[in-house]
Amino acid sequence: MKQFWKSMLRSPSGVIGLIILLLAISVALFGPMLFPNSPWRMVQRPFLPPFTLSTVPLGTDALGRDVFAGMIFGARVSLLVGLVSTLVALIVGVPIGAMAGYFGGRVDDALMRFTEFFQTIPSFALAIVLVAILQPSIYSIVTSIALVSWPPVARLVRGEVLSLRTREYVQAAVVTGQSNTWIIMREILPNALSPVIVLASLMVATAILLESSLSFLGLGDPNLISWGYMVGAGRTVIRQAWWITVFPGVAILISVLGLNLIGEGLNDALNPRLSREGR
Amino acid sequence: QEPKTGGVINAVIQPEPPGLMLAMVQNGPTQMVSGNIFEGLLRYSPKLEPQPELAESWSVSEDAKTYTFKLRKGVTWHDGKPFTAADVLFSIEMLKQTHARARTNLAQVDKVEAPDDYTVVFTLKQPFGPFLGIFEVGSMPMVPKHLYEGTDWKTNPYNNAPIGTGPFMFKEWQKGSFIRLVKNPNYYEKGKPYLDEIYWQIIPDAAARSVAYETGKVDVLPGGSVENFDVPRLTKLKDTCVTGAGWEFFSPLAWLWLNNRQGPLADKRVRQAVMYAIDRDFAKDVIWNGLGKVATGPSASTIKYYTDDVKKYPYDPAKAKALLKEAGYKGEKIRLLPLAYGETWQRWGEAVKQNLMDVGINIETIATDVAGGNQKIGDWDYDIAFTYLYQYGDPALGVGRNYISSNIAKGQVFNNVEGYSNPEIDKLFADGAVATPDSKRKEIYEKAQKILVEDVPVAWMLELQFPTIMRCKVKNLITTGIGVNDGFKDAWLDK
Amino acid sequence: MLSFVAQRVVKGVIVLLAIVILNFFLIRLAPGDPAVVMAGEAGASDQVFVKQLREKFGLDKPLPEQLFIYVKGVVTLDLGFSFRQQAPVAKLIGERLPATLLLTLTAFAISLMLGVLFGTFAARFAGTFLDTAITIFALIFYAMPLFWVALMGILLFSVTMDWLPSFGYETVGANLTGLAHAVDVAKHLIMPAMTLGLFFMATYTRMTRASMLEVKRLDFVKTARAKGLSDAVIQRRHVLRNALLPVVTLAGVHSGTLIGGAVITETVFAWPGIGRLMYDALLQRDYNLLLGVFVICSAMVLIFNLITDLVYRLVDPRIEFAS
Amino acid sequence: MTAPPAVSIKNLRIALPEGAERPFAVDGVSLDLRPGKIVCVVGESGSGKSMCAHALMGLLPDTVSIAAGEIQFEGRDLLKLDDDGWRDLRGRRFAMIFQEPMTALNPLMRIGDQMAEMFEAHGLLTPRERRAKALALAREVGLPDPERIVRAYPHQLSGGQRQRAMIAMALALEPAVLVADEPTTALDVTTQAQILKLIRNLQQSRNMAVMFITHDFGVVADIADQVVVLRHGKVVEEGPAATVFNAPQHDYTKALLAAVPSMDPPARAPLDDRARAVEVIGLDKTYVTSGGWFREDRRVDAARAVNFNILKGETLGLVGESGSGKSSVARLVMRLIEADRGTVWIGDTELTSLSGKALRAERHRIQMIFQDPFASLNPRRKVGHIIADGPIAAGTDPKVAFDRARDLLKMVGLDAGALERYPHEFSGGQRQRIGIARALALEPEIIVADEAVSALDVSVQAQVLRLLEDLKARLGLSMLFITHDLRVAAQICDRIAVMQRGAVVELKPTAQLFASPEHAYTRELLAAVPGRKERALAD
Ligand SMILES: Nc1ncnc2c1ncn2[C@@H]1O[C@H](COP(=O)(O)OP(=O)(O)OP(=O)(O)O)[C@@H](O)[C@H]1O
Ligand SMILES: Nc1ncnc2c1ncn2[C@@H]1O[C@H](COP(=O)(O)OP(=O)(O)OP(=O)(O)O)[C@@H](O)[C@H]1O
Ligand SMILES: [Mg+2]
Ligand SMILES: [Mg+2]
Repeated sequence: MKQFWKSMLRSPSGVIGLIILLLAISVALFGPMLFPNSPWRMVQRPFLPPFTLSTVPLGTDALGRDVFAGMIFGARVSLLVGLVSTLVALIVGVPIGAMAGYFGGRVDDALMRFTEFFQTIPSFALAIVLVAILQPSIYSIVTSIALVSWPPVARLVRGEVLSLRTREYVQAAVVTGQSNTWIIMREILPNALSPVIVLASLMVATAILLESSLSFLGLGDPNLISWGYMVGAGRTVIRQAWWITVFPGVAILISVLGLNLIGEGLNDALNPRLSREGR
Repeated sequence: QEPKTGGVINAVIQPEPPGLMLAMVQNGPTQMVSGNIFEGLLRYSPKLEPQPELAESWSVSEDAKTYTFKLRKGVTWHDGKPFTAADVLFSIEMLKQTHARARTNLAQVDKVEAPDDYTVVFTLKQPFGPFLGIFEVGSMPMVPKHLYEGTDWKTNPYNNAPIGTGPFMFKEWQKGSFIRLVKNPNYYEKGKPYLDEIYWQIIPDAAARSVAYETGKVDVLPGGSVENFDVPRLTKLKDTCVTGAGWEFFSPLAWLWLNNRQGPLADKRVRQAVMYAIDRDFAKDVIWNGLGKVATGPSASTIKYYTDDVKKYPYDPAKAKALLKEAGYKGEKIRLLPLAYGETWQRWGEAVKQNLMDVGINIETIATDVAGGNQKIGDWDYDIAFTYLYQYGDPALGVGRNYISSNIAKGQVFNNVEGYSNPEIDKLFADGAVATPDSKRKEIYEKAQKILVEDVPVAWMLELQFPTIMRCKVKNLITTGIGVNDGFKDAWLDK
Repeated sequence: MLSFVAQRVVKGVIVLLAIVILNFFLIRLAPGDPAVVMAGEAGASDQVFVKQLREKFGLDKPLPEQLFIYVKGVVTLDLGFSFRQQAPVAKLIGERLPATLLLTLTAFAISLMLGVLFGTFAARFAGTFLDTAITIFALIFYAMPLFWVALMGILLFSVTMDWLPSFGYETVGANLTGLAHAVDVAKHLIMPAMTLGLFFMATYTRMTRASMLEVKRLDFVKTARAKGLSDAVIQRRHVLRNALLPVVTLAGVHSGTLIGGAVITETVFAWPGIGRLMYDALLQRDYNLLLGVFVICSAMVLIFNLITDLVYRLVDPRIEFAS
Repeated sequence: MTAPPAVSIKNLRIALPEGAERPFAVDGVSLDLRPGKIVCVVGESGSGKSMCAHALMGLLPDTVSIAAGEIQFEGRDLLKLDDDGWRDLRGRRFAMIFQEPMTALNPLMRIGDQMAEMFEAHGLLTPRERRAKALALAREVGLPDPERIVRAYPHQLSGGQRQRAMIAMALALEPAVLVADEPTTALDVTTQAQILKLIRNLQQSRNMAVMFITHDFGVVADIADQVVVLRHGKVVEEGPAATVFNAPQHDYTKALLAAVPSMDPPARAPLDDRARAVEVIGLDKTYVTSGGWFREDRRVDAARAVNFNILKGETLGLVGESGSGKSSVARLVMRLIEADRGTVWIGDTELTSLSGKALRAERHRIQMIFQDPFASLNPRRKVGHIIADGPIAAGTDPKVAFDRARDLLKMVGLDAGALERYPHEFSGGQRQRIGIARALALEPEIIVADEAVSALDVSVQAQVLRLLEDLKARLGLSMLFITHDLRVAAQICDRIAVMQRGAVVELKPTAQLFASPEHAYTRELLAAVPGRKERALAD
């Protein structure tokens, strides 16, 4: 573990990514305490450009609400939606994919046909239907996004496992009588991790944006502000007030960039061929 | 200026109509396109005075129970068959089954007869004040009898290629792209229409619609096609003309359903507090970009018998708080249902929520899409809900329906959804519809407005205005109270 | 091989039917009633009218009966009748299919080609400025909402420079034929296809890069170098090919969603495709139409999953499928 | 020795990353390769032979760097070469046969294509000619059924076949300098002889300079012009083959030579009364690989009615031609692949009838040492885990398991630091020993050893063999010992089975087999054992 952190901290991308993520998370956690004003309150004249008033540094939106406050409060929901739904998608997708790929045959068949159930409906549509059924709330949104995001994970993992399970070191583990779970967890998955990390770090962005599409349709959690919501809400006034979409958009971009950098760092740190490289 | 003949106009249609057979599909875009293919017996001036269309002239009997229409001669359907009184009779029969509003409108009609090919006589059960207001093309389009009689209307092939008597003929419809209408060369008004073709472009995204206008790809943006926030910018473009006219007949009025049945809102004082709490001028100025008008009561100011001599509800949070206190409101949760019709409505929902929270009303916004919202409203499963409805020119047609108790029924999304029940109002609207003469009606409706405004069964917000944006070279587009819906008949292009 | 395909097709049909049934209930679970939606649009919502509509669409029948009728239809390849548009679902979908396929396939090709290309470059120059630039470039198009990118494209290329049309599938009313028509369509296609393609590109870029970096360290790459192969060939033939598996998986997943996947792009560019059709059907609870689109999408996904599995064997001969 | 050296390595010093066994893989190594001469590099496993070879090709791992020295070739210092310069040399002028062919071959490319690439890399020939050439090469290195085998993927070949594919590639362009890193470890003696002849011929006709790394003193005796002995990264002795053999100077060299096993089987007590440990009855296995839509399937009979048994405490040798099915039989016995027919008994358990949990529960009784050590080690797991995982899975306390892993590593001659390292940080022979340690960790009743000592220098080999003998004696361990090294077989096996094309053609007690081989193939094998003449000389 110590070694892992050491190599993680040695990769510049990993460090930058970690810093970004930590920043974002601390904003999400502590920001609302520092800015107790509700982001929904109309505080100034609408469409106030950024950097004109120090009380609303990033300007106001179409209703005169503080964009900066929105950014601070939005971090919480966006990161929550992005990270949690990705995490859930991984928790569901990785084992299913791994089992399908490892056991093959009937198990594969059953699991993959099951996956296809979720895969076949266009994910956006499925998310809408699910949110509509479950009633919009932050929980149902996270659930729905996770439910539509796991099939690609499962298929990806399965593909990798299909290829890895024939490797000789897996056979060597079989020979020593290790359990299937152990083999999957220790012998196969670590070697399949790199694409999963990439996919996961991208999925966070998808989730954040899916949430924004949902709120665009009126299916977001209307009582919570999020970056995605802000981007969507500013969409119609892009040409009058670029700042309403651009600031939250950049926040999303930077978070996603941070996560991807962490992914890179993680991949490097987990790759034994790199970890000892003297830089 | 002398009209010039020829030219093609590109207009925007949004959303894509589900069908063009006006007798069977009545949603907004259908009316907008098909209003130029089909015709009604009458049209209405911006002041909502009846004007001849397929009916050349009309007369009303002394007892106000018999209406005689003289039809125009020499009118033919697009397929060349003549239009006669038989078509009118058939249309009325058909519409009674397929057109909900027509059915209600015609409820007072005892019988319809055609003494000859060019005369139609309506006999009413009792005098019906607004009767002359129900003949506009959207409310009562004429259907070709020879193509529909004895067929299964639902699957009639002409539904997809409608045949009317109007100035334009249906030519082609590429789903998802455009609808193309061409000039009717045999139109009965000589010289009309002036235009050769109309393309209705289907562009689902509002921002893309304004770009299409900016880049010169379309010439006409009918009301509601672009986001309000874009209107000022587009208006400033060169060679651009804007008009708010053409919505007089519909007079869309926005309000909040307040569920009168249960919870704090059952208390009149709480409902009044809601009225005081909401900054409607803000909504008008910021959300609707200064377009429209703050509503004073159940009637839009363009509707007959409108009066503003009613109780006023200016933005007054203090008063709202006082009323709430008086009513003993203790912070019970109130569910607010915004309208999922796009950004403007969402913003409005947010602003109203903030207004109400500011006076201490504990609002929880419920998110749904349109269908889900309709379901909730229909099931009376809400506390406050946004809506906007057309008024159709006469309080008997578009206003009363929302307040009379006989219209309370589960499963519908408008009429009396709020559950307001007041025998006095029921009686006033019942009388108003059949009263004669006009002055009597005026008296009744003014009284009704006063009572309603005091009771606040719903919270009236704004008289909406949907400006039509077009190039200045498009002339005479809006000449009637129903606007673009039948506007291309007179329009011409100044090249 | 043949028997593997045959078995999968049979299973696919069964899965498809199951999916149809599942979807049938799923979309009916969502609150909202098509009759009420339509009544609302028509500006009239009296009970009689709503009841009429229900009867007309068979919505008054008990659910199992509706299901039975629907499934019976699907089995005979009849996708039913759209409530709202009053036309056979198959026809409605058929009208939109070419445009959708044109857009999504082009976008798919763009994303895959650019993605793999950029990914290869990023991997080859990992840690350099180029790598960072590619990463940021890819992520901008990925993490920025599609409509934003699309609108910026329109503002730049249609409004400011006036190079490309901003909406539609072809110039309406131009009545072009032959080559001129093809050029016209291509012009309309560029922006939507690029927007969509650049969006999907990020996944491939990142995946290719990570995967290649992984493979790059394996011993056989050393063998390839010992042969004196040029760097480009090593990257392409040895590293890339071995790194391709996850890319293939994702391409399979994406290609399966080609039909239904482009709602936002189709909306912003007024592209007359199925994504939009589905979206409207969804909002209007046009059950049959929605189910129809879902059925087609499902079939696509199943087909592409099968193809992916077949491609797996080509890409990695070590993979075996018990058939 | 008058010809100027083609390549001359001077004072080479290669630094290993931190955490490695020692700071420098090689330290101050100098050696000359002359045209038309073969330099054999021998020495302890892990002494830095492969490092030298890789340095010569400019292909050291990223984590390893050259600290000092130079490599002169045609008046240039290769260490100062840029990428393009190297690219031009590699393949055409310098070619290398890598030590571990499984991982050195691209798993997704057909063998033939990988061979043809050699020409392509240097823009030679048309694609069609390249293919023809690849086929010819496959034939030349003695690959069976060349037409089919060029279309096969690496994982479908036997260890020796892969090795031959590597050799064919390296020889394809008839380079000026050939670096062969233990090129014949997986080859049976007859094939080996054929390959050695091939290299010899080329070396003579093309005046090729060869650096030949090997542990097999028989081979050294047969082909070396010059011998270099390495130990701990330093050259301890160097000289003409005959001198080194006949008058070794350094103690280490002497020890090495003394450790070369003899061809005479020692006398062994008969084991008849022992219980049966393994019984294999009528094993059949045919590999069918789909040839695609249009081509015929490739079918290989890897086992045909194979019968044998192993008694408790007995070692059964399995020798035979490369590709004859030895590894396949091993896998069948291990139930890593399913037999088409036949049964395998372990003691009183019918292994072939078990599955799932029941099978897993029996696994610890029979362990395997894989032919390809590198491929059989998980690249992402530390050696400590690799060894301890089995016992831990079987319920041993992790701490105990790790302690035992440490002991085992010591027993096979690796220090405890190895626990914390990853497989790629070891030399070929070291990895092989890790594989052995892993198999022993579970204290099995039976070990299936597939070329288990082929990558070990004779002294370490002797140490490992002693260890196995000891376990045999103490715990009644039985072994199925697959080897191509008949000297080793002579020393360790109680009985030997000879395989050819999937069938066991002869099975006899060792002494008997060596004394009176019956089958023609057996006789051929025995005759081909390298180094016989030199050996006589040395004795
Ligand atoms: N997975 C496979 N698919 C197809 N053919 C295979 C496969 N594995 C091995 N073979 C073929 O089966 C034959 C026997 O292979 P095996 O590995 O058992 O040989 P071997 O006796 O161990 O040879 P060596 O001494 O070279 O290791 C070879 O001809 C080989 O090409
Ligand atoms: N990537 C690496 N990181 C750290 N140490 C390494 C690495 N590769 C090799 N070593 C170490 O370098 C030393 C020399 O290794 P090399 O492969 O040259 O040995 P060798 O003489 O070829 O042995 P063998 O005969 O076993 O193949 C060994 O001690 C080995 O553990
Ligand atoms: Mg070595
Ligand atoms: Mg073998």
